Amino acid sequence: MSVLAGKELRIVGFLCNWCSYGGADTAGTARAVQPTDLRIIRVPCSGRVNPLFVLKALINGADGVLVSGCHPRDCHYSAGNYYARRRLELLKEFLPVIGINPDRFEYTWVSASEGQRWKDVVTNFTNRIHALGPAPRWEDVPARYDRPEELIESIRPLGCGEHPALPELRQAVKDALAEGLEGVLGWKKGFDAVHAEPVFMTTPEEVDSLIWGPFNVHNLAVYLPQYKGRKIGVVVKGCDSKGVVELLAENLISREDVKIFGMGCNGTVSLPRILAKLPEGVKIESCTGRGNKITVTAGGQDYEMTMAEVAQDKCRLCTKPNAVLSDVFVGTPTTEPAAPADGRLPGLRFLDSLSLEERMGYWKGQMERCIACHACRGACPMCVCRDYCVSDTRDPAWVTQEDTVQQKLFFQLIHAQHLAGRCTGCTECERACPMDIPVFALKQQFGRMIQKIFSYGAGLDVNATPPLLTYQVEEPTIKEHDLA
Amino acid sequence: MNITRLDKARDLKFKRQVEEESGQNLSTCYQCGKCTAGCPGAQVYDRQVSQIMHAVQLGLKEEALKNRSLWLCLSCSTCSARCPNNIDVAAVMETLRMMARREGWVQDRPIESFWKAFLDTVHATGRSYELGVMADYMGRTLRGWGNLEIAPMALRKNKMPFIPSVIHGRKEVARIFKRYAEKRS
Amino acid sequence: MKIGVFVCHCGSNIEATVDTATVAKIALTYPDVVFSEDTMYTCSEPGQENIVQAIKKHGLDGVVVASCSPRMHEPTFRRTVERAGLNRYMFEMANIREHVSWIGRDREANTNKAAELVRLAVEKLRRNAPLYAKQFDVTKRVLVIGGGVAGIQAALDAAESGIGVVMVERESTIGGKMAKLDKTFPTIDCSSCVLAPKMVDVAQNPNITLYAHSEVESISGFVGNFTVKIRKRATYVDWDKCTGCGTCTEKCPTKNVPDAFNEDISTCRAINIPFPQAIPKKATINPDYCRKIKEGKCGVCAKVCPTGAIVYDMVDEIVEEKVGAIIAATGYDLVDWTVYKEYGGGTYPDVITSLQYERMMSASGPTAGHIHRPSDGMEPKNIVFIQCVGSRDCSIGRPYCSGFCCMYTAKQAIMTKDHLPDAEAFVFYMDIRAPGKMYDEFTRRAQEEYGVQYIRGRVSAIQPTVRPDGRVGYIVRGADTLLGESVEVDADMVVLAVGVEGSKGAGNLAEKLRISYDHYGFFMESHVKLRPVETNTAGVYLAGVCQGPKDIPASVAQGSAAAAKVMALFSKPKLENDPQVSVVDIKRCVACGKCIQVCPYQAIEEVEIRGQKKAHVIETVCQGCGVCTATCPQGAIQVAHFTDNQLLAEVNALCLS
Amino acid sequence: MKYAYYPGCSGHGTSVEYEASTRAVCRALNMDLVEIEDWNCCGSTPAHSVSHELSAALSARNLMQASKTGADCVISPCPSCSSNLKMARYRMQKPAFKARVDELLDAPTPANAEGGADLMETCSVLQAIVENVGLENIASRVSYPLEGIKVVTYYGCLLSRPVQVAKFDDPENPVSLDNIMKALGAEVLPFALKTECCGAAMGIPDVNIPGSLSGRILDTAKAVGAEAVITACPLCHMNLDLRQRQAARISGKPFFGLPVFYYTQMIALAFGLPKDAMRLDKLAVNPYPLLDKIAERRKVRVSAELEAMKAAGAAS
Repeated sequence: MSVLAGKELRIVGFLCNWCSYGGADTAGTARAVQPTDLRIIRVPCSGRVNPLFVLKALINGADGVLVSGCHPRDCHYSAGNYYARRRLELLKEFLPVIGINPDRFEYTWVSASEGQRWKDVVTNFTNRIHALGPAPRWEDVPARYDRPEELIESIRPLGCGEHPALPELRQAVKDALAEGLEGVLGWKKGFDAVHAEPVFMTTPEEVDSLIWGPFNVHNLAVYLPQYKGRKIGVVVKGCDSKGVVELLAENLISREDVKIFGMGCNGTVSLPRILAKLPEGVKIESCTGRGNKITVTAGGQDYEMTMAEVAQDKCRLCTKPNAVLSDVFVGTPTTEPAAPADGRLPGLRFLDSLSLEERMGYWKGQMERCIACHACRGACPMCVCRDYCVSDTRDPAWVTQEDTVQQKLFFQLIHAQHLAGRCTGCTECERACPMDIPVFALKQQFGRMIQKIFSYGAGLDVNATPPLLTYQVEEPTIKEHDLA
Repeated sequence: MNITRLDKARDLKFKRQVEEESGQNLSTCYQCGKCTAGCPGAQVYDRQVSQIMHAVQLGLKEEALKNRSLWLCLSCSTCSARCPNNIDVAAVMETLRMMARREGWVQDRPIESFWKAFLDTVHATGRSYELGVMADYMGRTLRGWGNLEIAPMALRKNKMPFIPSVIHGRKEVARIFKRYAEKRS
Repeated sequence: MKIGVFVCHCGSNIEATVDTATVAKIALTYPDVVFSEDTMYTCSEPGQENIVQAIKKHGLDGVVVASCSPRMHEPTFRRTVERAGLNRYMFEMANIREHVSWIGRDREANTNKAAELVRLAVEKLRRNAPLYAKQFDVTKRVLVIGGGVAGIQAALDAAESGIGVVMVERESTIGGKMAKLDKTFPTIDCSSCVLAPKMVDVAQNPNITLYAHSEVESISGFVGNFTVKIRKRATYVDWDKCTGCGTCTEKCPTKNVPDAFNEDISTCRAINIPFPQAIPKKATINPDYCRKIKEGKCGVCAKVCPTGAIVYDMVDEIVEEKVGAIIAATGYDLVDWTVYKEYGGGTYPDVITSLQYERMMSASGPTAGHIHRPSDGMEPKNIVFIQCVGSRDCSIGRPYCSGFCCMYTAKQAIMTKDHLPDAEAFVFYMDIRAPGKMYDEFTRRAQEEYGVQYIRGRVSAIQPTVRPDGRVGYIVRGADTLLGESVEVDADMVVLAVGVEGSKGAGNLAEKLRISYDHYGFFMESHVKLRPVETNTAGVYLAGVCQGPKDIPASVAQGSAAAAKVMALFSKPKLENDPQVSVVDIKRCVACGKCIQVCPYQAIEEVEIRGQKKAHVIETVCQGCGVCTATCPQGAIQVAHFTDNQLLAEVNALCLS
Repeated sequence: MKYAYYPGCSGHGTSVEYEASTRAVCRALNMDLVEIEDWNCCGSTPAHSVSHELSAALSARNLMQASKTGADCVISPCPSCSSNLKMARYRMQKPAFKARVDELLDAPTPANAEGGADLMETCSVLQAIVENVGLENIASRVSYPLEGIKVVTYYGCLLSRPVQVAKFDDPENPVSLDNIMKALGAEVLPFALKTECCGAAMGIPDVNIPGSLSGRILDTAKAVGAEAVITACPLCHMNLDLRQRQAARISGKPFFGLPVFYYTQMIALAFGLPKDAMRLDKLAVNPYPLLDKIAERRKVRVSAELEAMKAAGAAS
């Protein structure tokens, strides 16, 4: 719908019915003259405002979005605004990663009696948006197709080769099956030497096919929710175990149903990086590993490569190589390195180096390539909606089937937003992407902001409450955004 | 007695200027008089501090600025400490005094002269020097004789040295005064 | 769907800056809109009739009215569409008055904006669904919290109509602040003569269960079905046996107990009955002072009690009551005036509060109605009254007027003249606020008939000094702003009209009741003008000063009003909920429990449906805030009338060009 | 702890006894005072009455000089000087004000992250003693307690006001001096005029102003039974002590004869510091009768204690 050309910008407001909507009424009753740009959507509570509404408006061309609710302590529903404060603060911190100026979004508190304050809020926010000018349109931003190429240095020694404790692990799994476990999730050799595949082991013979090493890339936690209520086991690397912990914390699986087998991990490989070193289409015959070197024999020839060249990015910065929670831990644990000074993976590092508009162009370029296969979703252990993902339904209809950059990016935003405070950083979304789109950067942006605001990391403690599902009456780390 | 035509006489720009310079919101004054009640200078004021506040509220510039009270204010801040509306009344008084001086409406020459004498001493020596200030002040105004009452005691107790102390950096201090004078003119 | 749009002129309120005819014309281009017109006063009788006729004539199944705020007239128009046979939720409003015509001056921009707001309403309405309320049973009993005059009135009125009343009073007697007063304005009739009979009625009414010396421990449930846990604090006296004879209080050897009923101007015994007309007239032991309880020695009261009622090892008891409605009537406390260091901050013995002065003047008070100043018992000659101590003072965070101090100060000044005809009464005031029947006349009488000296100005400081005769005097330094001079009075005694705030613990109780309260401890009414007795929690009502400063007549009126609200609530055989509540789509729900975790009302529970765990909304508890909807990743729980799709439609209407 | 010390001009004139006793007491309390090199007058009331910028510039020079001492904090015995130095720092937090002041100075003041001036903090010596040294330290050093002499403490206007700048004690009922005097063994009487203005420097143009205001303070002090007035301000001291006869005359009262001490003199007395640490000779109202009274009471107390000890010894 058209905005009054040249005069107004598109500003959307979400106002709590009880306080701010009333405050706007009070301002009106007092004939407090205000800029006319703002269009108000009435909601029962600021806690009703799903941050995705704000993202939807901004992605679809709003120049500014304002959320206003009851002052802290004055919530009509006693606590809705406390949840809103956390979610909206996080959202504001998230926005720059997709190239949206965080000043285009604001949230504040106005009570029903504060007509003057409402007038000031509207006036100041509208002036702010006018000073920023119209938001850049996706159509107008030049798409970029460059991408992070950087190979980050590992903070720990990476290795490959047969794990000395593998027989012990197999025995432990066999014992567990004998004791009545229905089956245990693990990996076995796939169609060639460098591809592993998940296996649900139910017999001792199947257990003998269990492998452990740099090709065990899959996060098997993804399969656990579908076995809910059945007694099974799962073999995990450190990163996988965080997914298990988070599933447990969220009550999506139960502790008594799942037995966790862990072993120290020395890093896993990025298959595209291996394949890039081989001639295209060549058949891989075998693969051996020793120390930090991998030798791939393909088309009758040996190709030697180091883990430093082919390891996955996440393994290079991994600080949890051992399962954070396990029932059976076999072998010596891998030494845990101290947290790196910079935990950003190349995707986020690259984005951080771009200007806001360049970031928009970057996502435009990436999303043009997206084929909307949703493999990222399928690989994510925390995507538990399964067949009921909100992006596939008519009710609610968050995305249409239109093949546009905005719709595809919005799917990614839904995924990232749903993972805020839950994502354990396994980067399976990115590994699973057939188009090699660095979608993990969106989740990592949420992750670092959650760390910044709430000092919280997901997947470490079964008893932790994710920060978006709770609140504090006083939030020492959230500054009041006073627009009045 | 003149009748003030409020519709004409009100100078709201003046009120805004006072608010801006003093950093205080004068509209919050509801004339309770607590400032006047506690003011140690009230008995010698020709216009009470609450009345001056009200004059500013009304935008009556002359009423607010042409009075001795501004010069008699002791800057003790009792008014500010007790104001129920958190107005720093003393800061408003100080602002008004400066505005009055800019307008050339100094209403108490003796006090103004004392300040001048004091600052001249500081200007010249870098420090203040009571005997010098007194002499200068009395010379300018031919007043202040009342202080002679205490002079013998002060002198007996050797509390007023005859030689001023002069600092090395007096030229630096003098330059502060010079720049200040230049900026004002 | 067929939608009709009605664009209101509201006289010239909207029409002056919005071209309503154009808005109506544009509205016709919106999807599903089959009828649109502008009308003069949509809310008027003919305006509403017009809507009813249009619904019938055009077969409309949804209506949008573009006029004032839905907070104003949404209920009105919902009834209108219901009259025409539509479900009341098939209606939306566009607020083009408060949010458009009254705040924008540019007619073109306003017209465009109004049309867009209509578009939003249409898009939302297209996704509305008829909603139906659920019925549930009501427990026809009411809990009254607080036994002051407001609570007493509410309890008596409710009991009179046959409703069972549970009254909880924190002190050991009901009566509240009014019981402490000597006389009342503007008639100067005796406070206890008016109140005592009502207190007796409470005790004697078979419909009223009184828990004195008790507090509300917790409240659960919802309108119609609250469960209240009441903590009966230990009195150390078996009240069933106690006859109130008073022998124990006579014989108790511990005499230095501050007498709270007398505002600490006197002392009482460790076992005490606050005053002769107390209801219930039962003794209570103060365990902080009782020697038997503290040190195990003494036991005199047990020896002298003729009925053997003393129980030194009594403990608190929790009782449970079921009620359908709650009236909060918790009254007030005085602002902590000791923050005024310039008035001595509580260290000057002869600077007292007005409530202490009431006790001093009361014939049943510690001085039997004789006015003697506390420090040396001297009969004061000059008495200064200072108004607005702790009221209208931003510097101590109490910006509001306490409402009734002007009146009682006038009364106390008059009474002073009555008690001590030779005394002089000086009243320092800022404004005399005496609106009310016979009120201003009353303050005039104080000045005209009794010669009370009123001085307009706040007092800056009270400075004690020692007079030549060795007695302490208090120099009250004030200003007479009318004279334009500072003035002083050498006073023998100073009475501070201390302002009021919500009673201590009000915030705590509000949390239990799930009602809002302000910075000053006053409970928030649902609407300042139109719903002054209701709160935002259904079934919880307010009476008396707990809602804001008010005097006795107003408190009594609100007590009756609260009782009337309860009667109206209980007049229906069953209650209906507001159907704007959350609904779970069980096939989408994965039972992750996030909604249960965030729900502010514990309105969501986990249930098992065909062997699978699912979330389930208790419709009567859910208040419809929608926090769960914003939390559920699957979109499996949707708050009716504000569903994701409805809000998305509004966002898309605005942002998709 | 090291302090940059700003004596203030009156220390060389009307309040030499304050200056001497302050230095002696600070030394006794292990406070390391480094006098600010070549300090200038803060401009006192005249400067800030004439121009905030001029006043701040004069103070800013001192504060910049102070930073050469290597101390963390400036202290001054004079409440008026402390207030001026504090106020300059407070006002210069605003970048615009800082810029205007910088224009008056030879070299601009250093800036902090927010663009305001990065200047050293100031507090009064009293504040430093109360907050950094502590009352227990003082009490533990007392060798000659003051034997319960009845005193009133008089703070004047500027020690705790304006509240937002002073950030010390209570503006209406300050107690820091009371606590010190109690620690020294004096009885502190309740006194409502603790922060009532004495008339400040208004005596120069019009002696009637401090005359009547100080007269009232002294009269009330006398009425409540005080044997002495304790103060912390040179100007207050001048009005109460040097002008005491004048004040009595102007307020129509007989001469009060109330000795007025600086609190530092009393500390020095109780600590048993040498005579030149007190300079009691500089006081206008004769303090010796009161000191004799203290000595008399001490004698009585000590001999009573001796007797008690003897009795106890005999008993055992």
